[in-house]
Parts: sequence; C-alpha cells; structure tokens
Amino acid sequence: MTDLTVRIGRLTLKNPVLTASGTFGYGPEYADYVDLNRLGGLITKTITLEPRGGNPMPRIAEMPAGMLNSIGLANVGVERYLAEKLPLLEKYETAVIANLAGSTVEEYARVVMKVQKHPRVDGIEVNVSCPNVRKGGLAFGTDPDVLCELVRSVRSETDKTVIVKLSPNVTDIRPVAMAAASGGADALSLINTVMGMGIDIRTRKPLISRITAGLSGPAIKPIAMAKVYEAAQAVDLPLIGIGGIMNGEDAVEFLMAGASAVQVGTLNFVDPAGCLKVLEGIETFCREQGIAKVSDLVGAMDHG
Amino acid sequence: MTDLTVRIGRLTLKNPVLTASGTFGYGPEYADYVDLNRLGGLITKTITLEPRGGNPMPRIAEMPAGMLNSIGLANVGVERYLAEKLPLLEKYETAVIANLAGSTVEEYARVVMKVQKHPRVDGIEVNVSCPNVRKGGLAFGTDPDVLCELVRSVRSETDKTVIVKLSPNVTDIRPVAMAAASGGADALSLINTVMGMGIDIRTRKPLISRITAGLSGPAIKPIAMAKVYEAAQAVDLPLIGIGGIMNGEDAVEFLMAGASAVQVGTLNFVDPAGCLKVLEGIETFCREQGIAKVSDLVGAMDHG
Amino acid sequence: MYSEQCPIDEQRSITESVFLLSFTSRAIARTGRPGQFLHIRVRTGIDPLLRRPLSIHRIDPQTGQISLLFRVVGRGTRLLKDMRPGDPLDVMGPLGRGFDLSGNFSRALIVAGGMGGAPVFFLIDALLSLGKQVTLLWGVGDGREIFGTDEYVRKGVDVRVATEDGSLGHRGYVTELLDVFLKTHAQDQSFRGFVCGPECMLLPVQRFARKTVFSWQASLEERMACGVGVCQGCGVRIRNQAEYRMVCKDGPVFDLKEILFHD
Amino acid sequence: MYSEQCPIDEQRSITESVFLLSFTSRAIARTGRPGQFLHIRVRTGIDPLLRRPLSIHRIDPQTGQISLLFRVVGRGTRLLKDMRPGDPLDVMGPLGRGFDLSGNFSRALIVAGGMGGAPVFFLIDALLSLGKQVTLLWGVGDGREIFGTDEYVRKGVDVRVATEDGSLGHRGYVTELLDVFLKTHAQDQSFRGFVCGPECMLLPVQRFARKTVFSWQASLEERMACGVGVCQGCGVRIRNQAEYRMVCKDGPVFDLKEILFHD
Ligand SMILES: Cc1cc2nc3c(=O)[nH]c(=O)nc-3n(C[C@H](O)[C@H](O)[C@H](O)COP(=O)(O)OP(=O)(O)OC[C@H]3O[C@@H](n4cnc5c(N)ncnc54)[C@H](O)[C@@H]3O)c2cc1C
Ligand SMILES: Cc1cc2nc3c(=O)[nH]c(=O)nc-3n(C[C@H](O)[C@H](O)[C@H](O)COP(=O)(O)OP(=O)(O)OC[C@H]3O[C@@H](n4cnc5c(N)ncnc54)[C@H](O)[C@@H]3O)c2cc1C
Ligand SMILES: Cc1cc2nc3c(=O)[nH]c(=O)nc-3n(C[C@H](O)[C@H](O)[C@H](O)COP(=O)(O)O)c2cc1C
Ligand SMILES: Cc1cc2nc3c(=O)[nH]c(=O)nc-3n(C[C@H](O)[C@H](O)[C@H](O)COP(=O)(O)O)c2cc1C
Ligand code: FES
Ligand code: FES
Repeated sequence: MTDLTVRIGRLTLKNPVLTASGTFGYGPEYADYVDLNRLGGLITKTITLEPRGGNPMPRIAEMPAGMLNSIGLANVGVERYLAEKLPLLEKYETAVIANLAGSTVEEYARVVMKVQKHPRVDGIEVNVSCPNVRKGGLAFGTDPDVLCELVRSVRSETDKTVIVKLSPNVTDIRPVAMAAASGGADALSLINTVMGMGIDIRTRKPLISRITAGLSGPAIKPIAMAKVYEAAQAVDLPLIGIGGIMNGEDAVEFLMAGASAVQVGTLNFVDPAGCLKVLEGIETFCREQGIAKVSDLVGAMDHG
Repeated sequence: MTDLTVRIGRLTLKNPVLTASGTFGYGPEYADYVDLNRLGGLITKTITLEPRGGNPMPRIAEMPAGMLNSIGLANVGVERYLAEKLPLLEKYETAVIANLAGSTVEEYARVVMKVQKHPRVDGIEVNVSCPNVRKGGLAFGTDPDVLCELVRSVRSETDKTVIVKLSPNVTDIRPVAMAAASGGADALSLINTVMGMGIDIRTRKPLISRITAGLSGPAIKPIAMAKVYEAAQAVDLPLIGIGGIMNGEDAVEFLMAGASAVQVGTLNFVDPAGCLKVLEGIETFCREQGIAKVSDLVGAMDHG
Repeated sequence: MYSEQCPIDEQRSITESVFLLSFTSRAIARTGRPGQFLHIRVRTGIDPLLRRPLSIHRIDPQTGQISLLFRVVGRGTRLLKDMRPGDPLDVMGPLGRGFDLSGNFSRALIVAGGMGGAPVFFLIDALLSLGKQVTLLWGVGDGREIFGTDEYVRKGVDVRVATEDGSLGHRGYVTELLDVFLKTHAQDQSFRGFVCGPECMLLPVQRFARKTVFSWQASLEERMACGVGVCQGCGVRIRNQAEYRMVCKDGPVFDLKEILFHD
Repeated sequence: MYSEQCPIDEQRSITESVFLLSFTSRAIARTGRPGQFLHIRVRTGIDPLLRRPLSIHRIDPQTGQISLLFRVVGRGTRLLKDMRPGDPLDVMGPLGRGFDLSGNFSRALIVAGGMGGAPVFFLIDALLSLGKQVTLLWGVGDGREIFGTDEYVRKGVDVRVATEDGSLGHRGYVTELLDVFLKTHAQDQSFRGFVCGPECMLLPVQRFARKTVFSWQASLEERMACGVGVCQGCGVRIRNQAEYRMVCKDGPVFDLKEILFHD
C-alpha cells in the first residue's frame, strides 16, 4: 500500500486530491456522488466579507476541451458561511480549506480573521487571481509587491496554513510566486483560470455577459503544468497543481512537475465522482510502479 | 457574392484567410492539397539570418485539443530562403508574407533589409514571440520598450507592410500592442503559441526536450479571442487573429472580436485542405447572413 | 440522485431533427418526477466536455424505461442522435425540482412550444393519475413534430395543436390558442397553468398568465455546467428575491409570474 | 498524395491488441509503395486532434484494397479499432519515401520486430515480384501476433520466427536469429537488409549491420504532426548531415548504418 499522505504547510492531508474552489460548492452538494471522507481536502467556494450576487447571465459557456466562467465570486458572505455552511462539514473527516477574497488588503485581512478561528477550517486559500471581479481582484495576483503585502497581512491574522492561489495570466509566474513566499505563504496553488472569451456569431453577442472570462478544463492543463514547473524552480514551498485534471495520470503529471498535491475543478461537473477516480488513478499508478510514498513523485521529472 | 477583400496595412488581400508561419512550410509543400491561389495570403516559416537546425527531439506532442511544439525556429536561413524558397512561389497569385526573427535588434533589421527587397515578398511579419528560442526571442514580445525600438528599426528598413506577431504570454497585451503601434507597425497578428508543457509519466521525461513549449490548436482559441479583443480596444491597427481556428465559424468569431483577417495554423496538420474550408465557411456564413463585405464583420460584436 | 451507465433500448426519429431515445434505469425510473431533468454525457473524452441537460420525457415505472425527446441543435445532440441500442448512456439524475402537483386544483392547462413538448408527456401522465382534467395547447413549427397525442385524446385530454406551417391544427402560434382559451377560462380558480418552451414563448405566455387568477409554473432552460447548484452558472432572476436562483437546483420549474426575464 | 474518406471494408483482430483493418482507395492503391505510410484521422472533432501515422501493410492492386496492421497503444489506436465496416476512414497519403528496391541485389534479408511486421508484407510482395529471394526474421513477444506467414513460405520465403514467450519458433529475441544468420551471410554482397521495428530493436540491429558488407534500410518511427515535412517535428539525425532529416518526408526509410540514434 502506497503512503498517500502529503504535507501542505502545517497540514497533513490523507491524500493529495482536493476539490478546487468554486467547483464543489460548500462541500455537501456532491455528497450523493462522492464519499467526502475519502478526499484529501475540500476547498470551498471563494467567500468575501459581504454576500455577492455575482455577474449577470450568461456566466458559463463550453469551449474546446474546456469551459469559460465568469461567476463573479457569487457567494453567501462570510457570516452565512460561518453560520450555515461550515457546520454542514462537521460530520466529515477531511481537511476543509476556506478560499477567501476581498477588494482591498484590509478586506482580505478581515475575512481571514473571521474565518480562521472556526474549528472546522483547517487552512486558508487566498484567492488573488479571480479574473472575474472588476475591482482589485486580478491586480493582487499580478503585481508582486502588492501580493507580498497582501500575503503578509493575511499571514499575520492566522496560524493556520495559508495557501496563495496564483493566476496564470502573468508574463512570468516566478516573481509572483517568490512574492507570495516572502510574504509568508505556506504553500501556493496554481493555476486559477486563464483569461479567454467567445462570441455567438449568430446573435453577435459575447458568450459571457462580462465578455472576457476564465478558461478551465483540459485545454489549460499544459499551461498549468508549465506554471507549476516554473514555480517549483523559483520557490521552496509545497505547490498544489490545478488545471484540467481529468484522471490519475494527469494528477501524477502535476506531481512530477513539482506539485505536492492537486485540485480537481471542472472534472467535477463532467463526472461528479471524478475526484475519487483521480485518487484511484494515482493509487493504481503507484501500485503498478511500486511507489512507496506518493510524495516520492513530487518533482520526480527526469530532466534528462 | 460577398466582397472578401481585406486591407492589412499597405496590402489588399483577396480574402481574409492566411496560413500561419511554421505550419505551412515555405508554401508549396501543401500544393497537392490546396490551390494556393485561393489563399488570402501565405506566411512562410520564420527565417533568421543564419540557418538553424532547431531544438533537439522530441519537439512535438499532442495535448487535449491542441499540440505542443518546440521546433526552435529551424529554418534554411535568409540566403537559401531568397535563392531557393521564394522563387518557388513565383507562379502563385497570393500574397506572400515573410516571417522573420533575430536575436538582436540589429539581426532583425538585417534580415528584414535582405528579405524586403525581394519582389515576391508582399509583406513582413516580425516574430517577436516565439517561446522556443533561448536567446532573446521572447523578451522582445513582452517588454513594450524593447518592442517599440525593435519595430522602429524594422520599420526604417522597409516600405512594405510590417506586421508584428505578438505573444499571448504577457500579463496585459495592451501596452505591448500599443508599443508595436507606436514603433510604426502596419498591423498586428496575434497570438503566437501559449507556453505549456507535459510529462510522460512512465518514462518521467518531459514530452518536449526543452521542457516548456508552445501550445497551439483549439485549446487556445478562447485565449486568442480575448487577446484580439483586448488589442482591438487598445490600438487602431488592423489585427490578424490566430489560434485554434478549425472552421469558418471560428474565423468569423475572430473577425467579430476585432480581427481584419485570420491565420490558420495547426488545422493544416489535421486537414491539409483545412484553410480553404475555413474560407468556404466564411463565405457560407456571409451568404446566409446577407453580408455584403466581409470587412463589415470586423469588430461587429454586439456589446449589448 | 444517481450517476450511471444505462443501456440504450431504442432510438427513434420523429422528424429529421427530433429524436426519441429510451434507456433503462430502475433507480431513475423510481425517483424521477415530471419536470426534472437528466444530465447526459454524450461521449467519453473531452469533445464535447460538458454534460447536456434534457428533460425526462416519459417514464415507464413497470419496465424502468425512461425516454428523452430532443432536437438536434449542435454537436452534443448530434452525437446523442448517433447513439445506438446497446450503447451505454452516461446519465446523472434525476436533477432539479419538478412541477408542483400538490394543492388544490382540478384542471391543468399546459402550454408547450417546440421542444417544450419534451417534459409534457410525463407531466400529463402524472396529472391524469391524480385525476386532473388536462388541456394541452401544443405549438410547433413543423406539424410532423406533433406525435403521440392520440393516446392522450383517448384518455380524455383536450389537445389543441398550432403549427406555423399550418400542416396540423391551427395555423400560427400556440399563444393564439392560449388567447382564445383564456377568453373563457382566465378567471377560473380551478385551473393551474404549466408552460414549457423557449424563452421567446415564455415571455408572451407570462403576459397572458399575469391576467389569470390561477398560478402558473414554467420550466426554464439555461446553459449548465454542474447541474446540481454548485457552479452558479445557470442563474435566473425571480421577483422579490435578492439573489439569483439556479435553474438546475431551484428549478428548472419556477413560478411563471415571478420570473424576471432579460437580465 | 491524396486526402480522402475511404470506406472501411473489414476490421479483424489478430490478438486482443493487434488489428488488421482494410479499406478501399484506388488512388492510394495505385501509387503506394512499400515502406510508405498513411496519415489517419481517427475521429472528426478535436479528440484526439492529430492524425496517426500507420504503415501500408498491404495493397491489393486488383481491388484497390489497402490494409493496415496496428497495435492498440493509446487513445487514437483504440478509437481506430472501434471503427466498423462501412465507416469512413479519413486517410492522407501515401506519404514519405518507401524502401529503395532498385539496384543490384538478389537476396533480401528482412528483420522485423513487433509492429515492425506491419510494413513487411507489402515489402515482401514487392521483392517477390522483382524476383528476389527473401529471408524474413520476425520477432514478437506473443506468438499469436505471427500470422499470414504460410502464404509466404509457400511462395518460397525463408521465414524464421522468434517469440519471447517461446510459443512459436525460437524462444528469445529476433536479434539472436539475426546473429545466427549473419554468421554465414555477413560477407555476402548479394544481400540487401531491411529492418522495421522499435528503436530498442533497431539499435542492436544497427550494430550487426555495420559488420555486414551489404547495405541496410530501416523504417523509423517518430511522433508526427503534419506528416509532410512542414512542421519540422519528426527529425532524425543522419551521419554527415548537418541538418535534421524529417522522418515523414525524407524517410521513414533511412540508411540504417547512418542513423544517429539518441539525440
Ligand atoms: C433543464 C433543461 C431541460 C432541457 N430539456 C430538453 C429536452 O427535453 N429536449 C431538448 O431537445 N432540449 C432540452 N433542453 C435544451 C438542451 O439542453 C440543449 O438543446 C442542448 O444542451 C444542446 O446541446 P448541443 O451540444 O446540441 O448544442 P450546442 O449549441 O453545441 O451546445 C453548446 C453549449 O450550450 C448549451 N446549450 C445550448 N442550447 C441550450 C439550451 N437551449 N438550454 C440549455 N443549454 C443549452 C449546451 O448544453 C452546451 O453546453 C433542456 C435544457 C435545460 C436547461
Ligand atoms: C511512419 C510510421 C509508421 C508507423 N506504422 C505503424 C504500423 O503500421 N502499425 C502500428 O501499430 N504502429 C505504427 N506506427 C506507430 C503508430 O503511429 C503509433 O502507435 C500511434 O500513433 C499511437 O497512437 P495512439 O493515439 O494510440 O497512442 P498515444 O500514445 O495516445 O499517442 C499520443 C501521440 O504520440 C504519437 N505516438 C505514440 N506512439 C508513437 C509511435 N510509436 N510512433 C509515432 N508516433 C507515436 C501519436 O501519433 C500521438 O500523436 C508508425 C509510426 C510511424 C511514425
Ligand atoms: C465555474 C467555476 C467557478 C470557479 N470559482 C472559483 C472561485 O470561486 N474561487 C477560486 O479560487 N477559483 C475558482 N475557480 C477556479 C478553479 O478553482 C480552478 O482553479 C480552475 O477551474 C482550473 O482547474 P480545472 O481546469 O480543473 O477546472 C472556478 C472555476 C470554475 C470552472
Ligand atoms: C509546429 C509549429 C511551428 C510553428 N512555427 C512558427 C514559426 O516559425 N514562427 C511563428 O511566428 N509562429 C510559429 N508557430 C505559431 C503559429 O504560427 C500560430 O501562431 C500558432 O500555432 C497558433 O495558431 P493555431 O492554433 O492555429 O496553430 C508555429 C506553430 C506550430 C504548431
Ligand atoms: S449548472 Fe451549475 S449551478 Fe446550475
Ligand atoms: S511530421 Fe511534420 S515534419 Fe514530419
């Protein structure tokens, strides 16, 4: 039996498969299809200080091997998250990571402060990379100085594991990754969606109301792989690879590129039990290849 | 009958469909499958001052809805291009655009100077965006100041149409597009490939010898669309849209996002007559929708 | 809710572009309710990537057979139509909240347009088994898309058909049939209205509905990713509700009078 | 060179993972030469996106029937194996330069390993029709992958088989048969060598070949995009050649002794 545990900052996860923020709701929504206890961790939808209705419709569209979304961080707000959503997760034995965002450094700090003390929260993922919010949002993820300040301020609010989720929409991921590291992040997750758009040529309308949106799914896997690989060269933090993972082999690819764990996003929509199949695929690979510890795969690419 | 002609800088093309550099050889290679005279234009493989052997194998790999390549600008060099390759195009009646690159501003200028006076060259496409060359290469396409200087220097060498081909691997395409415009570009083409990578998990080797490579094909179409749309907001130049075009409807989408013409790349490998099917698809769309001039579609997206 | 591979039993073409596909799933047959939908993966692999939502057209509780009625409009439905008996169909469902058939009403008025006919058969089956009197106003472009009505006529359903090509019933729109019908019934408290169809039909029906004394339920369509309320992709605005409701989870059936079309 | 939709005539399984597929194309049948390959699009759409190169296994010039012999190794070949008689096959070809059968030789020594057997039948057919004497050394893992040799034995071909599982012929590698064969023939000028197989087999064969006085041609495999020399993706290094040669255009057949393996 392969040892599947992985360490992400101050957390030990029972296995390297987490569900990605915004693709698994607040947790229990997929419980009919997935035994949540088998997940390495569960990352909830981005929460902001105030509830948000999100962007106008249409918000999603299918693309070649992917999809666009511009949900606009629709969420119940931090108070209802604490009062109504987290308690639903009490009965499950999996790491819960709260994904958080704000429009200013202060807002980030305040929402982290409120959430971090909840006992069901095992870690914080800071979303600095959502392309679908107009104010602020993206800038945090693209400007190293701003990012460093933001992470430092979040760091000072909590002793729990702080994961910073990076945007791929930058010329070079390395300075951004280094900024998050020097701000005190315990780990980085990457990537969030890639900016894209589409047009319905018959109505001549953009497919998404806000015109540009975030691309996810298998289409972005090679891009995510390159970002993970580059970040792994630049920082010494555990990385969580995200982007187009459809099966265990895709996940292993991310591990070999330098990720310590992975998140499954769009696949959840395609196959509601997909995240567990990813886990089983990793296990099968390890068994076939005689891998004792899944962590042995991390960065195991042979540079030739 | 729809008027298919489009203007790109100083050039009038008979229709908006060109073949993308590096995916159609020096021109005649696909003549068995495509009547070259029907193309709006033909862009030849990137030429450098000296011949280049290119990167070690493996150089290509298939990806979800796309492919990676790291050819490394393998080419015959400018002398053989002039002496052996361009003459083969003499008998065809289509615009020939020479795609050129160098490692320094001076090298770019020299190769432009040599090529631009050849009578068979109707225009120059400056490749500032190839992710697969180590020295220089990418930096020209990501730093607005360097780019502006480069374009100015190229511009001073020729009266022929100068098209600058941009990289999508930037945080914001707008300053880059504006830099090319202020350097004197007649038109911009976008996008070149998106940086990506993959690993063969059984051999643990990167799928491409140089590890990271350029992603092309349908996977990148939404990304290319967003870049074209953003560039169209930033500059007043004709744009040529490139990225994952597989049929006429894809091409029309690019036109509506703000492109005046399109280039067909990876599709050539999948369907050697694909570029003509793209053209026919545009014609069909125009006929069905009663469009008198294909240029009426340019930027025709309804912002709602 | 289930996610299963179900063997296809039959694929039948109604017209060149409308198909009736049936498969067997005892679990879904047992739990599915009229107005609910299934989320179908038309092909393994990534092309197309997302599932396609299709209403439950009909359920045979005896055999566990379920049928879908769909129109080929794009890549997904084209691939679905090419599936053959014996092929496995990847089905998730039943999803969403169906029609509310509880409460006090004795007569049902159903307005269906185009593929809005899909969920209607199952709805009528349920209404009849509850002993309701049913009127169906069904409008289509091409008369050949009207099928299976004889059975319901025999069972006492008042079926009225409108076709744009005039090949069957009234030549024109279903809303014209509705207009006529409501002239005598708009104030009849014993009715409940049900409407299924494209937005361009729901809009005028909503205007009519607001002038009636009885309540109306409408089944909506929105592009979907997850189908279970997770992705927040399929929102609709409902009057007096601050937040978007999700068509997949809070619907697809909503109170017609309260829907705010045109975001 | 053609790009056509050809109807599939037959799909036959040799083992669970090796298949023989035949289709009709008079144009390709007329122009195809041994060692050339076809570039096959296994599915319309984008999954998988690229074509798959497969050698021409055999051509029946009378009927215009062409066959492919392939092993299922990934998604593309899996989809190919699922194609059925009557389905259209999207074929581009014939591509590349095949074996050079001109010049002075009277005896052919063919070494084939695994799926390297695919192009060999067509090669033998051509050699026999030129009146050459043929020896075939064919090595496979699983003896069931050896098929169709009876016909050639009857036609006078000296067929020697090696199987790793020992189920047929010599137990072991085909290179062991080659070693034995060359003990008596390495210095025989009347021979020409041909070799088809994976790189791990070509390497040792190259070492043997370099000790023979006669020339050898090897058919290579590289990942391909265009198949026509345009994308520069499928390079191979050849001794004394400054530039990469393209397997798709300059090959797939090269002078074995000159190939520089391991880039
Ligand atoms: C709850 C619900 C029930 C439905 N029931 C039926 C039914 O019983 N019979 C039937 O014929 N159709 C029904 N539809 C519409 C059906 O889902 C679409 O026609 C189908 O998804 C089109 O897929 P495509 O790949 O052929 O088209 P494409 O246009 O290629 O699809 C592209 C994308 O847009 C989405 N899309 C396109 N049209 C629609 C639409 N009208 N509604 C929602 N998403 C759409 C697709 O799901 C896909 O994600 C229903 C829709 C919903 C939301
Ligand atoms: C000139 C030539 C002739 C060939 N003839 C035959 C033949 O007659 N019979 C046969 O069984 N196989 C033959 N092959 C190998 C065959 O092309 C591959 O097995 C096939 O492409 C695998 O596709 P896949 O999708 O099943 O595998 P995957 O591994 O999923 O393919 C992924 C990508 O890698 C490429 N690839 C994988 N393996 C190979 C390989 N060995 N060579 C080249 N590209 C590869 C695929 O084309 C695709 O682009 C030949 C290869 C070449 C270059
Ligand atoms: C519909 C949708 C909603 C998303 N919402 C969020 C979000 O609220 N917060 C966040 O950090 N990422 C969000 N993401 C990004 C995903 O977490 C993930 O980074 C991205 O989808 C790439 O992974 P994938 O290709 O596996 O989907 C969302 C993605 C999708 C598709
Ligand atoms: C194999 C290959 C080689 C390429 N070589 C070049 C090149 O030499 N110069 C260049 O400017 N772009 C090159 N490109 C990029 C294409 O011209 C085009 O910008 C890109 O592939 C996106 O378009 P597509 O998705 O239609 O392929 C190459 C692309 C591929 C796939
Ligand atoms: S489809 Fe995801 S919330 Fe409705
Ligand atoms: S496959 Fe393109 S050059 Fe050989």
